[in-house]
Amino acid sequence: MLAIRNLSIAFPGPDGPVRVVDDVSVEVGRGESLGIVGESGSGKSMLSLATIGLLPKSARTSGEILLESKDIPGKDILVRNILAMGEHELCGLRGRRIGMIFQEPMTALNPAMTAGQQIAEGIRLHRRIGRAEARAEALRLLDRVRIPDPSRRIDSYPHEMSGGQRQRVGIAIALALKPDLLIADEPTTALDVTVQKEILDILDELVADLGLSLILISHDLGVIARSTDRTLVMCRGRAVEAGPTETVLRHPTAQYTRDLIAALPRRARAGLGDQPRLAAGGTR
Amino acid sequence: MLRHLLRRAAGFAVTFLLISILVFCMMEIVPGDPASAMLGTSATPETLAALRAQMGLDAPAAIRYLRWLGGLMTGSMGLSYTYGVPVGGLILERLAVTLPLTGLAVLLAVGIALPLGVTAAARPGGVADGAATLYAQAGIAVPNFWIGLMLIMVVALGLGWLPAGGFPGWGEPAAALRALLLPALALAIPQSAVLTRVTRASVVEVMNEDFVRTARAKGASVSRALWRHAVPNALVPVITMLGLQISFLIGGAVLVENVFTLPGMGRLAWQALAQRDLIVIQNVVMVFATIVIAVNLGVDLLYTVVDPRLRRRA
Amino acid sequence: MTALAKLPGPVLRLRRGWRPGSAALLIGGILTACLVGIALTSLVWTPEDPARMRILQKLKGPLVSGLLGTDHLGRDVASMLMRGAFNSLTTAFAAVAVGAVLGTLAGVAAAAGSKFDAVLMRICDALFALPPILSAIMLGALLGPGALTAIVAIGVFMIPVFARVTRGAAMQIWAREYIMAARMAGKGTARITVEHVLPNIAGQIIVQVTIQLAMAILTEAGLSFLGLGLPPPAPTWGRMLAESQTYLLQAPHLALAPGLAIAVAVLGLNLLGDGLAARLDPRRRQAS
Amino acid sequence: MVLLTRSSRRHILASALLAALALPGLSGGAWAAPRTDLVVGMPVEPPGLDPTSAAPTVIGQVVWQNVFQGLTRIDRDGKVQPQLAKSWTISPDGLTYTFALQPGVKFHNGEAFNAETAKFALDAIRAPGSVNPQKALYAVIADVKAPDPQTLVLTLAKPSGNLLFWLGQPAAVMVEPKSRDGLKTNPVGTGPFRFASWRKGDRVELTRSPDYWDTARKVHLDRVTFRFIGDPQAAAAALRAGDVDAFPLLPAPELYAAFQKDKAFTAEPGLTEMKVVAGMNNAAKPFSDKRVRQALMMAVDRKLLIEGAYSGYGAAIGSHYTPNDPGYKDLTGVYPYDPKKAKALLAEAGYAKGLTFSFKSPQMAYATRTAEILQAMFSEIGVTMNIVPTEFPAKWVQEVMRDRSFDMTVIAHAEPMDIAIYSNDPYYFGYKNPAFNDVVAKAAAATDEATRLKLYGEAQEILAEDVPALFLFVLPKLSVWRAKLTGFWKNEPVPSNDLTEVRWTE
Repeated sequence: MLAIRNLSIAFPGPDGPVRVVDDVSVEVGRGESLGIVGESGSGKSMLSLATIGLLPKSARTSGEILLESKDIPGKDILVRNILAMGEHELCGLRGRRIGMIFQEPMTALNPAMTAGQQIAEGIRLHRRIGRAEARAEALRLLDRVRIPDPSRRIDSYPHEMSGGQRQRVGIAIALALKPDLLIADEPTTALDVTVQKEILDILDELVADLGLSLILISHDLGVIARSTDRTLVMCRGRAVEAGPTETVLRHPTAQYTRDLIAALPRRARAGLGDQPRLAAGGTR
Repeated sequence: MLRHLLRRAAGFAVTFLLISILVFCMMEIVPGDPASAMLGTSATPETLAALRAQMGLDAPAAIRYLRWLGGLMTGSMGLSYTYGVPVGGLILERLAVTLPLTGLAVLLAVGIALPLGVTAAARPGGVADGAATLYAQAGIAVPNFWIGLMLIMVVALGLGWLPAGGFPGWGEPAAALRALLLPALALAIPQSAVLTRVTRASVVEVMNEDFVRTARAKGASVSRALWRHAVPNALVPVITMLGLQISFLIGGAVLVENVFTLPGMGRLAWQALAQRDLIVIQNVVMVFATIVIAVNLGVDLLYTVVDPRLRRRA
Repeated sequence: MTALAKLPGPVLRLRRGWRPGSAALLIGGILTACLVGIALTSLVWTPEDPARMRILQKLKGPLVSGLLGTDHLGRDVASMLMRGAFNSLTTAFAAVAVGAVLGTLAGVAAAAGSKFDAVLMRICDALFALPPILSAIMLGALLGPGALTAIVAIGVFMIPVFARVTRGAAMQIWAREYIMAARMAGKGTARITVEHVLPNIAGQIIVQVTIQLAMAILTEAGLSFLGLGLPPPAPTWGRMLAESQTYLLQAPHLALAPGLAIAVAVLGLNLLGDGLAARLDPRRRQAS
Repeated sequence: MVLLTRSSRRHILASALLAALALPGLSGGAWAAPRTDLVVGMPVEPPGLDPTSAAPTVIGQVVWQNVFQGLTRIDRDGKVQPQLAKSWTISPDGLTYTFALQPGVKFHNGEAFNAETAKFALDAIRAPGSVNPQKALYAVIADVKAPDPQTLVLTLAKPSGNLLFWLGQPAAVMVEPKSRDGLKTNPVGTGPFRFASWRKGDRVELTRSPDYWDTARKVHLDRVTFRFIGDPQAAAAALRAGDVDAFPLLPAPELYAAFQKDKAFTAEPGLTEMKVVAGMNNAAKPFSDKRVRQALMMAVDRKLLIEGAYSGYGAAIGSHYTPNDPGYKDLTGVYPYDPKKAKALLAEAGYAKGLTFSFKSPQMAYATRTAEILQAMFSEIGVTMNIVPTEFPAKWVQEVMRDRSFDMTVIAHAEPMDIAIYSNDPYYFGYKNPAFNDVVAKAAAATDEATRLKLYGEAQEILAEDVPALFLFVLPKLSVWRAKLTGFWKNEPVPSNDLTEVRWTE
C-alpha cells in the first residue's frame, strides 16, 4: 500500500543542514496498522508530514515514498512517488487517499467554523455534491465516531466541545472521503486516560470495518502495543528496529528499544507482557 | 445579556458626560471672547456688551452649561453665534461630507491593506512581503496633507481626471463622489500602510496555527487554507486597528479638508474656533465623541461576528 | 483589547538565519543613531546659522546655494533640517515621555485594581473620544502656541493609547500562574506590579514608544501646518513642510527635504521598534 | 510632459511638476453668446452676510454693491458717488445734510425703499443696543428726519468732512425692518444681485435681480458664485482647472508670478487699503523713547522686507496712508535703511548693550513672515525680538487691543483713510500727541477737499517723523481673472468685489 524507501529529511541550520530523518525505510500493507514509536524529536512527526507532502518549504528530502494507486480491477497497480508530486496532485491525494489526525485537538480545528462545516468542507473539496448532502454525510460521520447527540454537535463551535469530542471531529474529518491510509500523529497524547481508550477503540473499529491501513505515531508503548500490527522504533531520526509489535516489545533486539521499555513504570511494563490482543483488534 | 448592555450604556453615559464637562471647561478658559472676535478692532465697549447679551454670554457659566446640556437631551443644540442658525443643521450639512469621506477612506484603506497584507504573509521574506513592508514604512512616514497635495498636482491638475478640490453637494451624486475620491485616497494611504503591517503580522501568526495544517491535510490548496481558514481568524487585531483609525480619521481630516477645500466637520470646527463660536465647537466635539463611541461599539460587535469564541461574552 | 498589544511589525530574516528581527534592529538602530547624531551636532555646528536670512538668495535650488538650497526667506535648508531634527526629536521624545509615563501608570493601575479600572478607563475613553488635531488646536489657543503646548498636545493624546496597551498586556500577566505564586508569597499589588508585571510588558511598551515617537513627529508636522508648533525662529520639520506648500511648483526641494527627513526618521524609529519587538517578545522568538 | 485632454468647460494645462505653460482656451462656447455665469474664488469665508453687524472685511467683499447698497457709494478710484441718494445739499455750517433719494427703488423682498427705511437703517446703527462694528464713525450724526418719502435730513453734532465717505462704507448699507434680523444668513438689499443660497464652508450663490432700479449701469451676469478656497495651492489649482474664473485676492504672492506669465489670465497687481504696520506700545519703556522707535525704523529695509514677506508685491509706506488714497505723500525717505545710524541712535538712547522685547504675531502669512524678517533685521543691530504667536482675532484683539499687554505687534489696518486712529484715546498704540490730534480734528471738520488733503498731508508728516508705529508696506491686491473677463477693480479703495460692471468679452 505505502512504501517509504531510504527517506532522509534535512533542514538548513546555522552551521550546515540538520538531518531530522536519516535513511528510513518502512512499508505498510493494505489493512495493516503500523506503529511508529520514539522519543519526541526522533523525527516521527516529520516522517508523517513527508508522507502527506506537508513538510515546511525549507525542508530538503531524498529517497522515495511510494503509494499504490487505487486498485481498480483490471488496471495494473501504479506506483507513484509522493515526494516528486506537484502541489496540485498532492491536493488531490490529501484527504482522498491519505487522511491525517493531529495531536492537539485544542488547536487542530478552525475556531471560527462549526464542526459540520469543517467536515463537509473536506468532502466538497474532492466530490461535487451539494451543501445539504455534504451536511448529511457529516452527520453520518459524526455518528460513526460516536459523538453524543451529533445533530446538535454538528452546529457547535470547537470551543464549545471537550477535547475528546474535538478529536472525534478530527477523526471524522480524516475519514470523510474513506482514504486508503490513515495517519494518526499522537492522537491520544493530549487526552486524559479514559478518553484515550474511547478514541483508540474508535480507531480500531474503523480500521477493522473499513479495512484502512493505519500509521499510528506515539511515544506511548501502551498505545502501540494495543493497536498496531507492526512497529517501527525511531531514535534521533534513524530507524533502530522494525517488526511485528509483539516481537519488538517482548524480544527487542535493539538496545534502544530495551531502554524504552525499561523506562516504563513497573506496573505498565508488567501489563505489556501478558496483555492479550484486544478482541476488537480483529484478525489479520 | 441585558445587564451587560445596561452596564455598557451606563459606561457611555459617564464618558459622554465627562467629555461634555471637559469641552465646556476648555471653552470657558480659552482666551479671547467671542464678541470681540466678531466685532473686530474698532468696536466700542457698549457694542461688545450688547453682542454678549445677544449671544446669552452674560449668564453665569453653570447656567449656560445646564442650558446646553438640556438642549442636547432634547435634541436642540442652540444657535451658532456667527451664523445665527441652529447648530444642528450646520453639523448635519458637514456630516454629509465627513461621514462619506471617512467611509470611502476606510473602504480604500481596507481594499489596499487586506490583499497586500495577506499576500505578503503568504510568503514571508518573498517579493510581495518586501513590497508590502516598504509600502507600509513609506505610507506611515508621509503626512496625509502632503499626499493630498501630490494627488492634486499630479492627478487633478496634471491628468485632469478628477476635480482639484471643492464639493458640488449631493445634488449631483456622481460629481460629489468624484470630488471625494482624491481626499479619501489621501486619507486612506497612511491608514492602509498601518493596516497592512497589522494584517501581515496577524496573518503570519495565524498561519503557524495547527488548524491551517489540518485544512491543508484535507486537500485544501495553499490559497484556500490562507483565505478560508487563516484570514478569518486573523481579523481581530485588524478590526481593533481599524476602530482606532476611524476615530483618528474623523478627527484628523482637518488638514485634508483644508487642502481639498471640503466643507467637512474638521473645517467647521477649525473656523468655529477661529471665530470663537463656542456653541458650535462644543457640539462638534460632542458629535465627534458620539461617532467615536459608536465606532467602538461597532468594533466590539464585529469581534463577535468574526470570532465565535467572543460570542459568549457579548 | 489584548489584540491591540500584539502590533509586531514585519520580521526581516536574512538567509543565514540571524536571530529574529535583528536586521530590522540593525537598520533601525543605524538610522536612529544618525538622526540623533545629526540632531546633537546641530547644536554645535551647522553649515550656516539656520536663522540667518539672505532674502536676495531666496528659493535657490540644492547645491546652487548651500547643500540643499535656500527657503523663501533665504535661510539655508540644510542647517534648518539639522536644527529641525533636534527640535522635532526633543518635542517628540518629551511628548512620548508624557504619554508613556502617565499612560503606563494608568494602564497598570487599571489592570491592578478594579475600582481604578472603571474610572481610569472612562477618563481614557473621554480623552480618546476627543478628536486629536482639534483638541490640539484648543490646547494651542489655551496655552498659546509654543514648545510646551506642542509637547502637551501631542503627549496627552498618547496617554489613552499607552493606557490601553499596558492595561491589555498587564491583564494578561495578572492571569498567569506565577502571579498567583507571588501573591501566595504575600507580595502586595504594588510590588507584584513592579517586580512581575512591568518587566514582562516592557517589550510591548518599548514597541509602542518607538511607534508613538514616529507618530509624534508626524503630529508635530500637522500642528506646525496649523501654526501651532514651536514658535519661530526655531526651525522644525513640520513648519518647513507647511511653509513649503505654496512653493511646490517653483521650489519642490523645499517640500522634499523635510518630507524625506520625516520619512527616514519615522522609518528608522519604526524599524527599531520592530527589531526590539522581535528581540524582546518571548513568544515571537519561537514563532519565527 | 504636456497632456491635453478635452473637457468641455475646463482648460486642462501643463503637467504639475513643470512651470504652467498656458495654451489658449479651447472652450466650445467661444463663438456663441458670451457666458453670463461667473465663479469668483475667495480665500476666506465670511462669518455672516450682514456687514452692519460684524467687522470682517470679507463680508463686504461678497455682499457690498452686489446685494447691499448705501446712500452713497465709493467708486473704483475711491471717490464718493451718488447711489440710493440721487443728490444732496450741505448747509454752509456743514451741520445739515439734505439728501434727495432715488424714487421707485424696491428691496429684494419687495419692500419699498424710502426716507422712512433710510431713517430706520441709520437709527439702527446709532441705537444704544446696536452691534454695528463702526458705530463710532456714525456717532457724529445727532438726528435723522424723514420729512417726505423722497427726502432725508441729517443734522450733525459737529462738522465732518468724511461723512459722505463713511455713508458709502459697507457698515452703512441700507436695510429694511422686516428682513433686519435674518440678514446674517439671508441678506436682503437693493443691489443688482439677489441672495440665492449659501452652503457653509463651500459657496455663496447670487442671482440677477430682475427689477434692479439702476438701469443706467447695465448688469451683464445672471448668476454669480463665490467659492471659498483657503488653501493657496488649491486656489491656484482651481483657477488652472477652470473651476474658478477669478480670484480677486490670491492669497499666496509666490504663486502670482506664474499667472502673470500665463496668457489665459489677466494678472496686474493693484493695491489694497491694508496698511501693514508694526505697532509699538508707546505708553511703556522702551518704546516711550522716540529715539528707540526711530532707530528701529532705520533698521528696517522695507524693499527687502516686501521681497521676503510678499515676494516683492505691495508698496513701501512711510506713514499711515496708502498711495491710492487722495493726498498721499511718499515719506519712506524720512528714516531710510541705515543700520549703523540705527545702532548709534540706540546707544545714544542708552541701549548700547542691546535691547530685548516680545513681539505678538498673528498667524496670517504676511504677519509671521514680517515678524521673522524684522527679527533678523533687528538682530543685526543687537536687538533681540522674541516672537509670541498670538491667534487672531480672538486672542490678539483681547491681549493687544483690550489689555494692551504687548511690546510690539504687527497687523494690517484695513479701514480706508483711517489715519485718525492715532488720535484715538484709548488705543493700542498708547500714542498721545495733541498737535497731531488737532490737525486731524481740523481735517475732519474741513468741508472743502483741498484744505482737508493739505491737513492730512501734515498729519502724515507728523506720524512719519514721530514713528508711533513702524510703517512698513501696503498689501497688494493680487487679482487674477480669465483673460476674457473685464470690469474688475484693479485697486481696492474699499474692501469689496463690485461685480456690477463685470462681464465676459466673448
